[in-house]
Amino acid sequence: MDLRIDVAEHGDWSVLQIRGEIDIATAPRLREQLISLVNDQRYQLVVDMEAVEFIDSTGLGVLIGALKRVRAHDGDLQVVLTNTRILKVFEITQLDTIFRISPTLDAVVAG
Amino acid sequence: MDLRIDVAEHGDWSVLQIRGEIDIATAPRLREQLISLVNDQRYQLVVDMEAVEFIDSTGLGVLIGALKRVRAHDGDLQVVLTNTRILKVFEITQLDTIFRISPTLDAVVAG
Amino acid sequence: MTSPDAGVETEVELVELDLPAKPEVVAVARLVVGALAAADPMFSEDRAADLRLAVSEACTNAIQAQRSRSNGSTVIEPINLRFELTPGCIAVTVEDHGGGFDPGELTTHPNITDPERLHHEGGLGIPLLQFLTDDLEFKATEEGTVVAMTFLSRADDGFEH
Amino acid sequence: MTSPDAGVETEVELVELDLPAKPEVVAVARLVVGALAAADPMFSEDRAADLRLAVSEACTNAIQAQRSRSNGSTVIEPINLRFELTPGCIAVTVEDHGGGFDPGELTTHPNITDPERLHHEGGLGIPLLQFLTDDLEFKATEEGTVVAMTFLSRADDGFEH
Ligand SMILES: Nc1ncnc2c1ncn2[C@@H]1O[C@H](COP(=O)(O)OP(=O)(O)O)[C@@H](O)[C@H]1O
Ligand SMILES: Nc1ncnc2c1ncn2[C@@H]1O[C@H](COP(=O)(O)OP(=O)(O)O)[C@@H](O)[C@H]1O
Repeated sequence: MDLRIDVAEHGDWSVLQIRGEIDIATAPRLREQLISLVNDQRYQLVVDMEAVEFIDSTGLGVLIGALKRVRAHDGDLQVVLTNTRILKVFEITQLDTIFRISPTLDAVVAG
Repeated sequence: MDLRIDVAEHGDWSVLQIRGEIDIATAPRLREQLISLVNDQRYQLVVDMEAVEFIDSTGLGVLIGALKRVRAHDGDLQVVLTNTRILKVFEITQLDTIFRISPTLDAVVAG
Repeated sequence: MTSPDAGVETEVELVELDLPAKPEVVAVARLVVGALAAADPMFSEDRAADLRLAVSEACTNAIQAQRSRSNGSTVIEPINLRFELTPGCIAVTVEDHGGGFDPGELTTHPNITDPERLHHEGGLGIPLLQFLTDDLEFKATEEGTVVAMTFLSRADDGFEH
Repeated sequence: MTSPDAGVETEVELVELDLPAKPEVVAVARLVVGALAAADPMFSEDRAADLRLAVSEACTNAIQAQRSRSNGSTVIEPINLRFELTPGCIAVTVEDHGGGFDPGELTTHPNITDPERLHHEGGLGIPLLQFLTDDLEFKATEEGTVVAMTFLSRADDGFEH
């Protein structure tokens, strides 16, 4: 039932490491965190989902909203993810076509 | 909901390594396993509970029954256990006074 | 959910769960359906994950409907979940008193690859339900909606229907 | 179970769970009460483990009573669990239709250190319930028993009362 979010800077990128479950109960905290980064003019975001155990459409909606916000500033939001069960949720919803998903943080930072 | 039981021989001792939860659903399997060892004339038993995640009075009852059986043949049943939550169940029921509980299998085998 | 000494219980097993319409309980609903699926050896862990996701979506919609409807009122009615268990099949209903909706009249969002789609954070739940279930029905009640979902255990990972 | 935007819900939160009287469902009951306790930040993980254990004991007794009573019959009634949640306090009732018993007339087993005690595998459940709960009541109903248990979140590990 817990969601933990840690933010770190990697070069130009702000990396959100997320642990736990993203659903209607916890998504508001993720949304606030993402909005506050955009308000701090951080427009290059990486959401590291390697430690995410569950996400549903409420969580996906938060990611879509954040992508819209950073794109408005010519930024980007990329996802680090290898867990096949979570990847499947991106695939069913075809969000794997609008988010760039990488297997490691290094792969994102290296471009 | 799973219970896994592995049996190995360590010198004079038959060691049951138990993984999972011991309750009314799974205790019958543990009881059968213990009875079958006694039927095979294995009267020196160690129940390794390091990987047990839950036990309630149904599980404790099975251990009491097995202790009775091996004692009838001058045998013994000892427990390997360090998990404080499981230890607490032995303490509340005072079963820590009738079972010898050791922190490691080596401590049991060494006597 | 089969026990070696059963035999008498050939009928459907029924589990019912009433939860307050609060975001925090969706995790409880997921846990329950996950445990029920895990108890049926015909359901794989991947298929159990499908059930957790679908139940999460249905409960989220039920809670949102109920909370938005009861705006201002002090009493929020519970949501009711029913699980009917037969080997290889789990039927779940999620009932709310949230006023109902017409599933035929849903806003169609732009295609996912259309940049316009980014303006809509919602609308992913029902498509997910359609994908994850073997049968999906929305039934209007006097007070709200019953979402009836049927899940078959599938050998495959759910991508092939 | 408190949500930032709650406020309207000052009354008790109620969760209800009906389960078939089968050994396999006790794990589901444990999961639910564990999740409910985990959702109240006042309950420690150790105290949540107390609730899981107590609910397991109460459900085991309910299922045993119901199954032994329904011997031969084809329909086994469900058992009903209710959880009343207020911050720092969880009240749980487990109701069965197992015919009831007189808690004042329980067999007293020999003391645990008495070698005779080994002849009895049972009788540990109710003492555990007494230890783990802050209040425990057995209420006879027409058909069976309601076990009402109250759990307070405690700072300590439960050994000090
Ligand atoms: N149980 C329900 N009660 C009332 N309206 C519902 C219910 N379920 C779905 N809806 C309506 O259908 C719409 C689409 O649902 P969904 O695809 O899950 O996306 P989202 O909930 O993110 O909007 C919702 O916005 C809501 O208007
Ligand atoms: N819900 C119940 N319905 C009928 N009898 C019960 C119930 N709960 C407890 N009992 C009776 O009380 C006895 C003692 O219970 P308990 O201390 O849990 O030990 P055990 O269940 O191992 O015998 C049981 O054997 C049973 O006869």
